[in-house]
Amino acid sequence: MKSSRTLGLVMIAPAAIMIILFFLMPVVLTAVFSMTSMTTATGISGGVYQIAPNSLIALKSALPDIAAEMAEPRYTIDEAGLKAVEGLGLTPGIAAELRAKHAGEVFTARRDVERMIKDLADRPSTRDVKQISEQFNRSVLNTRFDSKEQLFSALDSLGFKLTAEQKETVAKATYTGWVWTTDNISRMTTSPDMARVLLNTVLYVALVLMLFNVGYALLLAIWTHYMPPTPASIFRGIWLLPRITPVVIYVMLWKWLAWDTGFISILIGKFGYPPKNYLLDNAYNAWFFVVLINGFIGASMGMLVFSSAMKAIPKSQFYASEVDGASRWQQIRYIILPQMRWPILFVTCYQTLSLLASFNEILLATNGGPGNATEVWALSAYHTALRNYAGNLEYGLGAAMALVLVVIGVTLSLLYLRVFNYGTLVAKPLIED
Amino acid sequence: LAKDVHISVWAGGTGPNDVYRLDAIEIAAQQLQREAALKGEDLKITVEKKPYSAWEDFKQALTLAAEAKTAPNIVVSGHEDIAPWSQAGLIVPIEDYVDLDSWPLSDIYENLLKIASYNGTVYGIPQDAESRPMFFWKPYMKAIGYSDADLDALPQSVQDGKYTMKNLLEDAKKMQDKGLVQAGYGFYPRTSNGPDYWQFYTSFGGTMEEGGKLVFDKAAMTRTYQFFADAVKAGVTKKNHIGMPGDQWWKEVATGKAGIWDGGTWHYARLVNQEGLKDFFGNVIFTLIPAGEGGKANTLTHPLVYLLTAGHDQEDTEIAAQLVKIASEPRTNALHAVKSAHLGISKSESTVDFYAADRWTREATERLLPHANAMPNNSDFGKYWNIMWKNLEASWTGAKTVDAAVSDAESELKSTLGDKIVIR
Amino acid sequence: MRILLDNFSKSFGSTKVIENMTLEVGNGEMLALLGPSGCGKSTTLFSVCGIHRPSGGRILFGDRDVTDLPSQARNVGVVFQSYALYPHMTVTENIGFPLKVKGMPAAEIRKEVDRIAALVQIGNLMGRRPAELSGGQQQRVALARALIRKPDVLLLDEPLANLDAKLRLEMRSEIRRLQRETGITAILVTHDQVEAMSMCDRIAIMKEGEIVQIATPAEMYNDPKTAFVAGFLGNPPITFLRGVVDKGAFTIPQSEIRVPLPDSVGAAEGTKLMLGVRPEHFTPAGDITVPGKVTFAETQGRENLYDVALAGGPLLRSIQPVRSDIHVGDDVRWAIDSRGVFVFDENGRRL
Amino acid sequence: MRILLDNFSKSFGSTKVIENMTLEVGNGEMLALLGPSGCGKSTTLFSVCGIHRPSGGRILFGDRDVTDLPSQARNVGVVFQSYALYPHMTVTENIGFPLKVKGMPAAEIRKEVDRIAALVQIGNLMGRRPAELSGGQQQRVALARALIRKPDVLLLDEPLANLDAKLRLEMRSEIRRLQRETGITAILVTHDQVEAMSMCDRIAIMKEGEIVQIATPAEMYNDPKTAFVAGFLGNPPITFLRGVVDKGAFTIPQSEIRVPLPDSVGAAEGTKLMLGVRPEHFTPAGDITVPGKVTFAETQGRENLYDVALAGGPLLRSIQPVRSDIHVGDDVRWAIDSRGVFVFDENGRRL
Amino acid sequence: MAERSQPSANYRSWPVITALTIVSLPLLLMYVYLFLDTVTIKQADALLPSGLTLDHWRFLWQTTEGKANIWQVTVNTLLFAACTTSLVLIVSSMAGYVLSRLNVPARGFFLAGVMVLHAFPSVTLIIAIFIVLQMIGLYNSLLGVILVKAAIDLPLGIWLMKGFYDTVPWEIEMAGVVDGASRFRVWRSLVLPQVKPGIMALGLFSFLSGWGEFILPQVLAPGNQVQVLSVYLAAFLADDNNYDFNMFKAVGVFYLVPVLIVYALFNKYLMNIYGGGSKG
Ligand SMILES: Nc1ncnc2c1ncn2[C@@H]1O[C@H](COP(=O)(O)OP(=O)(O)OP(=O)(O)O)[C@@H](O)[C@H]1O
Ligand SMILES: Nc1ncnc2c1ncn2[C@@H]1O[C@H](COP(=O)(O)OP(=O)(O)OP(=O)(O)O)[C@@H](O)[C@H]1O
Ligand SMILES: [Mg+2]
Ligand SMILES: [Mg+2]
Repeated sequence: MKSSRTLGLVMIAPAAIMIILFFLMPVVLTAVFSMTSMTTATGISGGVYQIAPNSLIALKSALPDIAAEMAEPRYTIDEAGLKAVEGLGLTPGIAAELRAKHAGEVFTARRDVERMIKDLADRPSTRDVKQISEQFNRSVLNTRFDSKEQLFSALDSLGFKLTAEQKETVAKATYTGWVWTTDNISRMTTSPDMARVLLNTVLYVALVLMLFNVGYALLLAIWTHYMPPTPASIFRGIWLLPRITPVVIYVMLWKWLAWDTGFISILIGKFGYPPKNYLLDNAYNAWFFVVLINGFIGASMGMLVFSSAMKAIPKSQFYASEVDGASRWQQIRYIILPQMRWPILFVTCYQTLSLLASFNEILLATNGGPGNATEVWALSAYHTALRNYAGNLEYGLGAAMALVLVVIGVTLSLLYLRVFNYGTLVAKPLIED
Repeated sequence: LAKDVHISVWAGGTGPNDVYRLDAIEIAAQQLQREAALKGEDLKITVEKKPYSAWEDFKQALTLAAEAKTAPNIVVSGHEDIAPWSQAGLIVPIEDYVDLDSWPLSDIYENLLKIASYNGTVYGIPQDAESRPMFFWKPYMKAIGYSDADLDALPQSVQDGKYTMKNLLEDAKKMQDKGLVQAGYGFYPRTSNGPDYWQFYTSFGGTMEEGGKLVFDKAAMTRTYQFFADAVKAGVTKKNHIGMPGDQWWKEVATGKAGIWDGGTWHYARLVNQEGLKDFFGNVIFTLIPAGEGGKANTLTHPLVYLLTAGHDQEDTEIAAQLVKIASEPRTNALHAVKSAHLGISKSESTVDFYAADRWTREATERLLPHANAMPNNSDFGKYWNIMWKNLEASWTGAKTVDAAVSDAESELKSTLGDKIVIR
Repeated sequence: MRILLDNFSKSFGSTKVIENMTLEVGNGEMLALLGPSGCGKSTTLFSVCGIHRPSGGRILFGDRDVTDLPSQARNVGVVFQSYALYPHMTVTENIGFPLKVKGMPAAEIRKEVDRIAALVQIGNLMGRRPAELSGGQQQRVALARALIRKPDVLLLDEPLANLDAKLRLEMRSEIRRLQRETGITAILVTHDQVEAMSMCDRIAIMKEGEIVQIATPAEMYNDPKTAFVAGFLGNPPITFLRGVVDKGAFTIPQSEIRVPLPDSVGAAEGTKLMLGVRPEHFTPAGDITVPGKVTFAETQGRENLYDVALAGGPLLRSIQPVRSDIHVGDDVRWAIDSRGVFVFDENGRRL
Repeated sequence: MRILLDNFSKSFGSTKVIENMTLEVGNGEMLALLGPSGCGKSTTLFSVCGIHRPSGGRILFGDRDVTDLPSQARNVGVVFQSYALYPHMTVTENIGFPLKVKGMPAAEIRKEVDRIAALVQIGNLMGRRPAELSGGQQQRVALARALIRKPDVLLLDEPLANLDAKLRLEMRSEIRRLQRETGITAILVTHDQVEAMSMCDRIAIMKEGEIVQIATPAEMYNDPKTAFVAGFLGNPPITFLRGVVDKGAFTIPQSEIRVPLPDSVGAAEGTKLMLGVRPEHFTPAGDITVPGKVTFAETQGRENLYDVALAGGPLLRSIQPVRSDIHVGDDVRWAIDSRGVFVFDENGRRL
Repeated sequence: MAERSQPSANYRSWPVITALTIVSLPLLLMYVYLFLDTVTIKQADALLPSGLTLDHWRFLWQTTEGKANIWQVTVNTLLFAACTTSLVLIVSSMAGYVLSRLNVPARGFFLAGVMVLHAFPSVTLIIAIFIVLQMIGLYNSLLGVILVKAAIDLPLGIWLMKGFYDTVPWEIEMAGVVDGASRFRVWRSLVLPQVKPGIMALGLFSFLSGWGEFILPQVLAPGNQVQVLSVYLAAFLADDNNYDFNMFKAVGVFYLVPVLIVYALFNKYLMNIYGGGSKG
């Protein structure tokens, strides 16, 4: 008993580790992200506290006076600064000259103080100029503080007397990182575009699934079933091509077919029709091609499953029904189809999940266009979180959108396990050691 | 003591005409090595260059690389990325490393430097300037009744607000009606998302930002959306124009298949160098974007900037900053300006023979730059942009009515940006 | 209805399975096709029912040439080896299927099904599916389905192969009874000699696509034309001795065995021969005593089986009622019944 | 080596398969475990070889308690029903595998393999893979693999089930010969009575996890303890008549059949009984004449089989040497051999 | 399976062959032209080529500035696909065996878990995956994407392998145990060889899927040094400066040919993948 148990645990460990690392952790992280306001601008790893003109805009309405005061950049040539400059170990003349000529001066712009420093007799290098000017910086403007405490102590030392409440307001307004929020959910539920995308997704899954992954796949399987082996395997090979062709090329082939300069345009052009971008001509066309592009890939899996299921029907049943007088259609209707129930159910369940998560083909073919007409949920999540022209990657919202798919997927697959009577899939080991 | 420094530089939206964005850094490295040698330092700099042709891939790769602390030392990107990237701490202010008062930085146009700043801090050094004119195919304009003199005066009348968007659509229609161009080719705008579309918004009186806050001007946006919807309705622009293959667009524009189109100053380079439009000035006139209802003629400049990324060794970043600085020398920068037909970044650059002799850069600079706006540096601008574009596309293709598109945009902006955007 | 295979040939691609076979089955007759695996029995049957098309020759039902008729038009009933019931249909639906595809109204089908179900005695199982039936019940359903369309011809392809001994015994009589009752012409394909012998009017023994002998069971057992046929029938199987003709008798050189040959065997002196001795003809009761040593003995209940090695190596098998006095290693002097032996020439042709 | 199952029980989850079974197999003995499907034969075997762990009781090899020993440590050889040869290994590798896992040097393995291969006479097949072997050859490889580690115990789980009749006959003697030659203790699981009877020293008949009777084959055939055992052995099978005791004789009410009961059967007047009559004990030669009508007749080559329906319905089966004078429907007056009948009480217990 | 089946004589094959030929035409056309266009010259609006050329294949011997070198990319792709495949094979052949045959606690739970995991739209979890990779320092490395890709293929792999193991007769294992082999030994030298067709099928499946994978390397390994063909080709396509459709097609063919070869060699195993795994 013990030996097989230990062996089992050892042998399953690599799978468990990989799955935990690259599946479970990401799922958990996604769930976490979906509750945040994470974007490119907030960064992923967390933010800092930075009093900057931009953050002060928000603060202005709450604490107008304090905000105005904070907004004041100040470089003061004071004793503390001079001491610090002396400590830098530069040419001693610099500190001396500063003290002699400029003590007590106040500058509002960094460039001004630096110009002054550059005018010193011992002109420091640019790097030193920056270092020296920093010693006289007497404002918190644009300084990045890693924690609230550092921010408050800096503010304290500059003489800002803030109540605890005000401190919180300042901290909130100046934090650059992400915060916990449920906005993503409300944005998903209120956005009219999201509803549209959801509808697109349902349409996409339903159309591709019914027309191709099941319907056409069944047709292919039946057709090849009634063929001698050689043509059957040739046709199966042809219809497997879309699946084994790398998606980038596969989509390129469709573009070759459907673009303005593509085959259809040229062919029809011979009959005097102007060329047209059939792929993106209008929403209907785009849908037509999106369904076709995905359908041609999807059909092959169903075809294989159905073909092998048909092969598993004993030949004698076909013979028997022929002898019993059944026509081809009657054979399909009464013998084949009734026995395809499980394969059809299997393909339906499996492919629903695959389709829900798939967006590669759409991304490469229409990129959701025209006018977002073919944008599906997974693609939209990808666009939101990882890829858009403005470079505004909204990780939080994207994660929330991904989570929706996860929830749908898990629900469906639990249903699926039920339908397939999960219990029967785990047989008891027969060797009891 | 030999010192090996490895500097990597990535550039977005970079085609074969834009190689000097990267090469300039290499040239600068040569220069810096020599300077170091004179100072007795044995400095060896290797520059690793990576151009990205598409913005989407570039921004995705860069953002993730920066989060992973494996970003390149120098990045060439649009200035509008400064806001979010600096807030996230992905980039460091370049002014911490260079002396802006020294040559050649001191010579860079002040307004460009401003565009490269955020929070009062200069984050990047402008790499180029440009602007985005409206182009007209001269022969067709003549064919619909413009005389040579009319055409010579067109830029001015656009600038004065006499020739407006309305006229533009009418002319496009005329070209089609006369059979000069095919249906949908009268007005043949950019095929994909881009800053261009903001200049239509400003042309119709829209404001992007005010006092540090984003602004969504419903009326102006409605007019903007409506303009494209009208163009589609009138048949002068194709409904499925967006998303069409870029190469095809270029070819058609270069060969006079289109009547009027908008583009960037750098289009000149591509049209002439790659697409074979030999007699550019004989065939094309360019103007500001004409005024729309409620606005005035304008153009948008979208300078790319050299940025320094965070998370590197301090010394390396300093060297990277030096390289950026050297690359901004007028002669070096002019290589890029001329090759890619971008505009120069500094006053002295226009005195470089090589640059000044170029008719295109000269004319474009004079005619366009004075009227150029720029997109705001605001960390939330990206969200605004995505929403604006999504709904423009929807109303353009007829997926939504113009009103619905505007109100969808409004409600999404509200729920996304809250009080960070002023809606009016 | 008479079935005539006239010069029938069948090949699959380049594999010739059957060449120029002629076979006639009389009206109401039940014929067994018997032969080793792969000899072409199923192929013949499938050609008769139209699943395979002959590559040459004709197939006639009565006087009608059905060679190019599809199965659907031939009106044959077939019981397949595995019964080929439709697993997703109930017994009723299975049996009614041939009528359903004809488009007969449901009520009539139901009546017909009930009638035929009563005939095969499965009236109480009508709602079940094949998986819920025992082998024997399945077989009866298959039979009912084959019979319901009142076929001209009934074809049975090893219908009992999957049954255990007891059930097989019962089924044999059942099929025969039904075939007799309906007066149908039938062909039974089997590889089980007992089945063929016990059920059919005549047996055709096939070998490599050819019919070797066709005769009644008794004739076949008692008068095999070849050593192959003789070896094929009989359980335990016949044993063969090899020898030569020596003065009108079969002898094995260097041994004392001499079996006088009947006059009908006109074999020249010195001809090489094979002598077939069935186990029941090598017992203590025979007339030609042959000494040997028992090398194997086993009880089969009411009978014992012995292998006896003769001097010089050849082996004879003997079956006898149970006795407990003989053990492996014993020397015995049992005798061949000279009237029961078959004489074959070197190539197995009966003399 | 003696095998002792001492009070052995086995259940799977809540299914009790075997309860408190005690079984001893003597050193060098070959015991057949015979019983209907699902009665627990394989379970018993798998427990002996250690694949299943007993839920209760002990298993002893000789005097060593092996109950908790894993298979690997038990030194048993098993021939599985499907032989379970390793399909990816050659014959040599298959046979050598048990030695290889022991870490024996290759040269030695080779020698051992050659020796054992010669024993089972497959020396010429050593380079082939199982798929290239006939059933009989496979079986010999399986046997060789089981024997090579010189096991204390040889277990055979329906080793002949997949073979055709002719091959089966050959294999039976082969296995027995080898078992005798190696002097190993063996258990043969089978559902084929002929196999059990012909090969083994003793037979244990199981029913629903219990051993019903254990005896030598002849004893078992001639002296079955229950109707179940009697019905299980014998081909064609025994037939039973149901009746009552009437004046010291077995009678079927409303019929003239009267079979006097031996004195040993002390059954009270009126007790319900079953009378078992084997087919060979209902022939023209018996002593108690019983009239009836032939309902089924079939030739099995050298013998004929008849079903005779007696007045009132009950059926007797008869087997006789071939004769051609009796046909279905004939009235016959054959007789039961009263010395050959078995008397059972209502519940099937032999009286 | 071995039985070479012929359709019965009662239905004609030509109607189905004709029908299928017609619907297969678009697909055939696309692929025929894919190959044709890479070696021919064709006028923009012509349907048939007018001459032969190898010019479209120039990417093989010249590297565009800033683009990765095609051979380096090919090696990367090969490495990526091969490593993913090996990893998937090794890990899932072990885990599948445990789930099919060994007595481990929570076996049923793990199996159901694997099934549910399959439903996860892993590509949409990519940001989180990125974070994990970054945490373990494997962002923008081939190893990182290999691990992720393998992990994503694992549920299917485990499920399939379990299905294949389920079809191995217990007797073989029992025989092994009785012959004195440890359970590990039994797995390694007796059971594993039995599921070779399954391993081949899964291997082929994994290899094809790895070879074609796009999003994962695109997001997780965009660097030139670690670029794979899909990303290379996509970037090629996205770049409208060097627009040469026939060259894309040549790159495409270059990319496709290994797949076709692998497919041609091993396709008979692919039919197994559904036979062994997806019971139901
Ligand atoms: N579709 C086919 N294609 C090619 N060869 C075939 C085909 N069907 C049968 N054969 C070959 O024809 C021969 C006869 O086959 P058939 O099925 O008629 O044998 P059989 O006598 O029924 O044997 P069995 O007793 O094993 O069923 C065999 O050698 C077989 O391999
Ligand atoms: N692993 C198991 N789990 C549950 N029940 C089992 C298991 N193995 C066997 N059984 C049950 O135990 C009983 C005996 O099974 P066993 O295999 O020993 O029968 P058998 O006598 O060998 O039958 P057969 O002749 O059909 O092989 C059967 O009812 C079977 O269903
Ligand atoms: Mg057959
Ligand atoms: Mg068993």
